[in-house]
Amino acid sequence: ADTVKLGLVAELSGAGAPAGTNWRDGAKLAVAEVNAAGGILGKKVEMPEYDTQTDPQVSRALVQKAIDEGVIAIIGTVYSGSTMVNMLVAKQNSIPQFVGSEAPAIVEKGNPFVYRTSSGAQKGVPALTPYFKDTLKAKKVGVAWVNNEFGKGGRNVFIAEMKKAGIDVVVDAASEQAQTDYAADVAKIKSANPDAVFVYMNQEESARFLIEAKKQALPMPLVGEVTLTEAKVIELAGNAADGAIAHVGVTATATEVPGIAAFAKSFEDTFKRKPTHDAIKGYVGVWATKYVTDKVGKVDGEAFAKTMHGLCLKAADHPKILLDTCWDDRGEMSRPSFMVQVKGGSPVVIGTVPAN
Amino acid sequence: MLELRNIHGGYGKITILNGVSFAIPKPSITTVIGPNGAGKSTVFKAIFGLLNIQSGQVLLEGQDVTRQSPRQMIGHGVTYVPQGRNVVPQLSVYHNLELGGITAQDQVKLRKRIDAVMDQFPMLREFRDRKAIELSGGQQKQLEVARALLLDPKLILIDEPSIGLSPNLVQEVFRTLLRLRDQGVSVLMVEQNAKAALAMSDYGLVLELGQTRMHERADRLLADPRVGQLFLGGHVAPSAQGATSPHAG
Amino acid sequence: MSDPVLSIRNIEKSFGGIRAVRGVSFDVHKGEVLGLIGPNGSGKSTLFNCILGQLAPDAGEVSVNGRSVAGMRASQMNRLGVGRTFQQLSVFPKMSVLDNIILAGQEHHGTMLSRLFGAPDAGLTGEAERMIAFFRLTHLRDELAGSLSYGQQKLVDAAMAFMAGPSLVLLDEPAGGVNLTMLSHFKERLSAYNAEHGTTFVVIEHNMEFVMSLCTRIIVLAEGAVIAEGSPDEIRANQTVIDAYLGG
Amino acid sequence: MRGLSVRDVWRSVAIALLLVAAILLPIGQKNYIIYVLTSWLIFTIAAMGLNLTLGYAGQISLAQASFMAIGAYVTALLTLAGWHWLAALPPALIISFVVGLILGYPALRVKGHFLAFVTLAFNTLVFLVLRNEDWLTGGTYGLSGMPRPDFGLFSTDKHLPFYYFTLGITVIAALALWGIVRSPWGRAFKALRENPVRAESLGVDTRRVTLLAFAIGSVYGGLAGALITPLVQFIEPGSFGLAHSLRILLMVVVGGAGYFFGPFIGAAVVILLPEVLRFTEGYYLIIYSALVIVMLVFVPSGLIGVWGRLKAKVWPKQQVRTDMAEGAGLQ
Amino acid sequence: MSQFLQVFLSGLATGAVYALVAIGFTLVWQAAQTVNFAQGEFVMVPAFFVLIGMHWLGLSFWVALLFGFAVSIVVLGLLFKKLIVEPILPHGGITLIIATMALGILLKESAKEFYGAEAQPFPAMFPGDQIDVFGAAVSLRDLLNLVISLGIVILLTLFLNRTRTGRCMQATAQNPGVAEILGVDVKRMVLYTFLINAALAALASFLITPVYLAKFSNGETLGLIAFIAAIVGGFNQIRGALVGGLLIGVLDNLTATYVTAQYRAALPLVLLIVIILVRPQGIMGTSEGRAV
Ligand SMILES: Nc1ncnc2c1ncn2[C@@H]1O[C@H](COP(=O)(O)OP(=O)(O)OP(=O)(O)O)[C@@H](O)[C@H]1O
Ligand SMILES: Nc1ncnc2c1ncn2[C@@H]1O[C@H](COP(=O)(O)OP(=O)(O)OP(=O)(O)O)[C@@H](O)[C@H]1O
Ligand SMILES: [Mg+2]
Ligand SMILES: [Mg+2]
Repeated sequence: ADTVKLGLVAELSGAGAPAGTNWRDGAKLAVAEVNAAGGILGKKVEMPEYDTQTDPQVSRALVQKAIDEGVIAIIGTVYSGSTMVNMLVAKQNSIPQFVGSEAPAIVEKGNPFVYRTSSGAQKGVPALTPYFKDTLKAKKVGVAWVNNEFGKGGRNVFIAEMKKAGIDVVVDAASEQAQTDYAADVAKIKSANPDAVFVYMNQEESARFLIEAKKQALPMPLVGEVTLTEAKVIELAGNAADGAIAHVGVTATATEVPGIAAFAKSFEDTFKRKPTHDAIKGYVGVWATKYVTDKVGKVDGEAFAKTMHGLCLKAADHPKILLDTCWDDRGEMSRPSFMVQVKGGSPVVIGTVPAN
Repeated sequence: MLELRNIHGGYGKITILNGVSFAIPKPSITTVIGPNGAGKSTVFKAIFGLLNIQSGQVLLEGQDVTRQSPRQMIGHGVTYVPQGRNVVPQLSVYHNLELGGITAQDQVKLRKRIDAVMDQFPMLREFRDRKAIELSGGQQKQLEVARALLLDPKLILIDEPSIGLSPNLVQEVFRTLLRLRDQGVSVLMVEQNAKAALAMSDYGLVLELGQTRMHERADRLLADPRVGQLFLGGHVAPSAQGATSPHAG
Repeated sequence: MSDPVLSIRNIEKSFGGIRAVRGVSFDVHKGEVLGLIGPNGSGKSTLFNCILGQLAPDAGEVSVNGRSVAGMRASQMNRLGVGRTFQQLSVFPKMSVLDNIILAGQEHHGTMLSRLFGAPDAGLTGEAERMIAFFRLTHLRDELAGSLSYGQQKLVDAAMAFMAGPSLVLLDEPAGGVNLTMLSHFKERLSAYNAEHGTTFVVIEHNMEFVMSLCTRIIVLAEGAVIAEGSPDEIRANQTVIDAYLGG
Repeated sequence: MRGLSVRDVWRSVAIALLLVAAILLPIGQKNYIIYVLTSWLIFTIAAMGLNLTLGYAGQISLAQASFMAIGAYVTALLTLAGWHWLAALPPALIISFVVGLILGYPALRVKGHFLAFVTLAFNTLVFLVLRNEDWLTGGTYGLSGMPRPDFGLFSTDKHLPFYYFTLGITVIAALALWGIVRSPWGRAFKALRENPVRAESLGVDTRRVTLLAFAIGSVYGGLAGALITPLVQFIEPGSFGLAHSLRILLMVVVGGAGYFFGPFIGAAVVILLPEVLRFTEGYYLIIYSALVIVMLVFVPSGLIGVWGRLKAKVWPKQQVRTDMAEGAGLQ
Repeated sequence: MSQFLQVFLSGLATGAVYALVAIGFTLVWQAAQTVNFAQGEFVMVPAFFVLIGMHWLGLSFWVALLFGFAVSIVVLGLLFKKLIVEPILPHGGITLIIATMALGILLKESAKEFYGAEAQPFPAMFPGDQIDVFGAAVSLRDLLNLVISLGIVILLTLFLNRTRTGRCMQATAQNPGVAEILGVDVKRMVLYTFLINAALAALASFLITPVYLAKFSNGETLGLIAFIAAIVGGFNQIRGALVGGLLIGVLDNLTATYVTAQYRAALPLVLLIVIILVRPQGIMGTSEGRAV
C-alpha cells in the first residue's frame, strides 16, 4: 500500500474527552504536517480514530481493532487506567505505542513497545520536591487530589517524596471526579494550615478548586503539576488562578522555544482554541513515530523498539520534537521542564528544571 | 337525539361491534342490557370517541359526530360515566368534582351546582377535602355520578351506575335520572340490575355479540319471556351450556 | 353448634380522623353463608382487609379455626384455606385467563422446589379449565385477562378465589356487574359448593336479591359498627336497616 | 397436555437457525469482531438476569453492573490465586446470589422510583468499595493478568475458542432461565409484577418471590462478570459503574422487557450498533442515541415487537373475535 | 465553628442548585408520572445556547440569555414533548425513561461535538460579591440561588395546587383516561408541564454555569444528584425537592469535612437509604393512599 496507518485510540467521549480530544487534535495537526513533509517512509499517513469512551475495557478492544486493521503504531491512550490494559495488546502484536499517560506503573511493567510523550508522575512530581523544600522552605504541606487513577498516582508519588524530604503532609484531601463544590476540601486545608498545597486534579476541577480557594482566601501557595497553570484553567478560573504555580513538562506558553510558538499558533489557527498539554503530547507522539520509523527505514516493531530505547532526539535536528527529548530503556521520557506561575492572568516561566 | 348507524369497531385489530344500529329519542331513558362481554361498554366508548371505529356513523341531533374526541363530545353536551372506578386518585373530592366542570364557562354557576350535588349526596360534603383514592368503592361511584351532573348535559351515558352503590342510593340515582329526563335530558344507561332499570326506562335495548338484538319499549321487553329467561335471572336450560357459545338460548 | 370458623372480636380501624371500623365482633360458623351489608363507607371492605392481613387493625383480634391470625400475612392466611375477592377488579391483566386461574391454585400444590422443577402448570390445567368452563369463559381461555369486559373480569376474579379449595371464602361484591342469568348460575353453584364441601362464605353485596336468597344470616354495618343481625327476613323488616340502607 | 402448535415448531426452527448462525458467525473474522461478539453474549447473560428481575417480576433494579462486578472480582481474585475458573465460578455465583437476596430486602418496603434509588445507591457503593479498598481490589488500577480457563484438550486462550466457550455457557444459562420463566415460579414473578396485593391474597409469598427475583437476576449478573474476567483479563471499578447498569437496562428495554428473547436483541443493538456506526467517527454516539430514540418511538415495546408489527403489515387481516362471530342467542 | 459554618453554608448553596434541578424531576413526575433521565443534560444545554448566541451570533450577554432561554423552551420543552414524550408516554414509564437516557447521551455528545469537550467559562448574571457571615465566606450569588429555589418551590406549589390549570395537570398525570373523559385538554397539560420544566432547566443552567462552567458532561453528576434529592424529598411534593437538595448538599460537605473524603459519596447515600427504608414515602412526601 502507499499509505501507512497510525491508530489514534483515545478518550473521545466520556469523562476523559477533554484530554482525549486535545490529544487527538494535536496528533491530527502533526499528521497533516507529516504528510506535507512527505509522510512516513515516503508514504502518506492516515490516522483512523477509535473512541474508548474513557472505558479501559473498550480501549483494549479498540487497540485490538486498530491492529486488526493494520496500523503501524498506536497513538494513545491518555488515561492511565486504559493504557495499563491496552498496552498489553500492543505488546502481544509488537506494535509501538505512544501514550499520554503519566502513571508510574506504565513503564514499570517491562513493556518494550510503550513510550511516553511526557514524563511520568514519578519523574514529574519529584522534580517539584526541591521547590517545596528549598524555594518554599515548607515544613508541612497539604495535598488536594482527584480520586481517579491519575490523581491517585500523583498523590502517592508526592506523599512518598515528602516523606523522603522530611516534610509533613498534614492534610490529604481527596475529591471526586466532576465534583463541583470544593468548600469542604478548602475548609479542611485552611484549618490544617500547611505551608503549601500540592494540587493534582484535572482541568475544570482545578479551576473550581482555585475559585473556592480564593473565596475562602486560602493564604498559602498552591503548587501543581502541569494542569494547574494551563491556559484553560486560567480561562475558567479567571483571576482566582493568579499566583498558582506549576511544574510543566512542555508548555504552550514557553514561546521562547521556537517550535512551541509555531505549534501553538498553527493549533490555534486550525482549532480556534489554545492547545493544552495533552495536545502537545499527541503532537509529539505522531512526530516521534515518524522520526523513528524513518530512522529504522522500514515498518518493524521490534527494530522500532530497539531504536527507541536510549534514544535522544535533539530539537536542533528534529525541530518538531520541540525540545531535546530522550527515552530510556523502559520508554520513560525526559526533557527539560519549567516552573511556571500565573501572573496577571497568564503563566510566566519562573524557572527551568533540567531533564532528569 | 342520538343515532348509531351500523357501527363496526373494536380494539386494535379485533372487531367487537359488528353493526350496531339504534336511535334514541329526546328526552328519554334507554337501558341497554345484554350478557357480559356483549359489547355494551364498547358501544359507549364508540359514541364518546374512545374507540377505533372501523365503519358506521354516530349522529347527535342529526349532526355527524363520528370519531370526535371526548372533549368535543363534551362540547356537544354529552357526558359519560364509565364502568369501574374513574377518579383522580390524589386530588380531593372537591377538586374531582370541579374537574367534572372543567369545560364550564360560568364559574359561579358551577360552584352552585357543586353545592347542589353535594346536597344530593351528603357524603361528598362530609369528605370534601379527602383524597378520592381514600374513599370506599361506593363513595367513589357517588363521586363519579355526581361529577357527570355538573355540566347541564343533553345526553348522559352512564355505564352500570348501580355497581357498588347501596340500594337506597341506586334508587336516588334512578330518581335523579328521571328528574333529568323530565327536564329534557336523554339518558343512555347500561344496567345488569335490569328489572329495576327497565322499570324506570322508556326504552330497552338488548345487545348481544356486538349487535343490537332488540330495541323496544321497556315494558314490552320486561314482559318478553325470552328476555326474562336470558337476562333477568331466569334459569338456563342445561342444553344451553355450550362452551363456545355461552349465551345460546 | 360447632366452633366458629372465623371469629372476630372488637376490631377497630381508623384512618387519620376517620374511624372506619368501630369495635366489630361476630362469629362465623362452619358451613354458614353470612351476608355483610351496609351503606357505602360503613367499613365492610376495611373489615375484610383487617381480617385478611391486607391492613393491620388498630385493635381487636381475628381468629380462624380457633387460631389467632394476628400479624399473619395474606399469603399465609390463604394457605390456611382462606380465599377472598376484592371489590375492585383484581386480575393479572397481562396474563391469560388460564394463567390467572392456574396461579390461584399453584401455591397449594407441591413445594417451592417441585414448583421449579415440576410441570409448568403444576398439574392444574385440567382443574383450571373446568373452573373456566363453569364460569362460561372457555372461549376466552387464552385471552389476556385485562382485555375482558368488566363482568368477565369479575368472574375470573371469583374463579380465582375457588381454585385453592378454600374452607372459608370472603367475597367483596361478587355480583357487581355480573349478568343476572350468570349470577343465578353462580348462586346455585355457591350453594351447592357450600352444601357439598361445607365451605363457609362471607359475602359483601349490595344486590339484595342475591344476598337475601343466598345467605342464611346477615349482619348490617353502619358507620363502622354492627347495627343489626339476623335472618334475611328479619333484616328486610328491620326499620333501622331500611332507613340507613335499603331505602323505601 | 397440549401438543406442539405450529407456532412452537416455527419457534424451534428459528432458535435452531439462530444457534447455527451464532456458531458460524465468528469463523474467519478478525480478533476484534470475535471479541465484540463475545461481549455481546456476556451482556446478553447480564441482561437476561435483569429481564427476569425487571421484565418478569417488575422490580426495577439499577444495580446489575455491580453484580457483574461481584462475579468478576471474585473470579479474578480466585483465578489469580491459582484456582481453575470452573472452581472459582460457584463461589462467584453464590456470593452474587446472597448479595442479590440482601439487595432484595429494600424492595419489600419500597417500590418504583424509591427502589430505583436504593439499587442505584447500592451500585455506587459497590463502585466506591472497589475503588477505595485497593488492598483487595487493586483500587483504580484494577486487577489484570487473569488466565483464561483451560480444559485439557480445549484451551480458551485464543479468541475463537473463548467465544465458543461463552456461547456454550450462554445457551445453558438461557435454557435454565427458560425453565424458570415457564415454571410456576415464572407465573408467580409475573403475578408480582401485575398485582402484588392480589397475588399475596392467592397464597403467593410475595416477599419470597421478590427476593428470589433479585437473587436469580443477580446470579446472571455474577455469571456475566465471571465471564468478563477471562475475556478482558483486566478489570477495574469503572467498568461496573452506574452507567453500565443503565446500559444493561437499555438492553432490556430496547429488546423488549418481559420477552424471553428481548435481551439477545437488546444486547445486540447496544453492543453491536455502535460498532457498526464507528465509521462515522465523532458522530457515532449521536447517531446511535438518536436511533435508539427513534426505535423507542416506533416500537415502544421493544424490538421483539417488530415481528408482530411486520406480520400485521404483511397480512393485514381484520380479526373477528371467535366469541363475537358465533351465532346469535336471540333473534 | 467557622469551618462548620463555612461548609454548612456552602452545602446549602450547592444544595439549592440541586434543588432547582430536582424540582424538574418532581414536576415531570407530578404532571406526567415519569422520570426524565436527561434532566441533567437539560441543565447543561441552555448555557451552550447562550454561548452560541454570544460567540457565533455575536449577541450581547443579556440578549444571548434571552435567546438561550427561548431556544431552550422550544427544544427542551416543545420538541421534547412532541417528538419523544407524546409518542412514548402511552406505552409506559420505563420506556420513556430509557428514551430520556438516550436523549441525555444525544445532548451530551452533540454539545461535545459542536462546542468542544473542554469546559467554557460562563458569565454570571449576578455579581459574585462576598459577604462574611461569622467568619464564613458566602457569595451573594449563593444566597440568590437559595432565594430563587425557595421562590420557585412556593410558586410552583401554589400553581399546581391552587389553580385549575395546575389541578388539571395533576389529573392528567394521575389518571389520563379520566382526565380525557372529563374534557381536560390532556395534550396541552402535558405540554405545559414540559414547557415549565424547560424554563426551570434554563434558569438553573444560567444560575449555576458560572460556577460549574459550561461543559458537556456537567449533566451526569448533576442529574444524578438531583434525582436522588427528588426521591429523598418524596417525589410527589415540589417542596420535597428543596428539602432533599439542601440535605444532600449539606450532608456531602459535612461528610467530606468530618468523616471521610474517600467515601464522601457513600455516606449520604447510606443515610438516605436508611431514611427511605424508615419513611418509604420520602421525607416530605405523603403516602399515596389506599392500595386495597
Ligand atoms: N381493551 C380491550 N381490549 C381487547 N378486548 C376488549 C377490551 N375491552 C373489552 N374487550 C372485549 O370486548 C368485548 C366486549 O366488551 P365490553 O366491555 O363492551 O362488554 P360489556 O357488554 O360492557 O360487558 P360487561 O357487562 O361485562 O361490562 C368483550 O369480549 C371483551 O373481552
Ligand atoms: N386508606 C384509607 N385512607 C383513608 N380513609 C379510608 C381508607 N380506606 C377506607 N377509608 C374510609 O373508611 C371508610 C370505610 O371504607 P370501606 O371501604 O370499608 O367501606 P365499605 O363499607 O366497603 O363501602 P362500599 O360499600 O362503598 O364499598 C370510608 O369512609 C372510607 O373513606
Ligand atoms: Mg361493560
Ligand atoms: Mg367496599
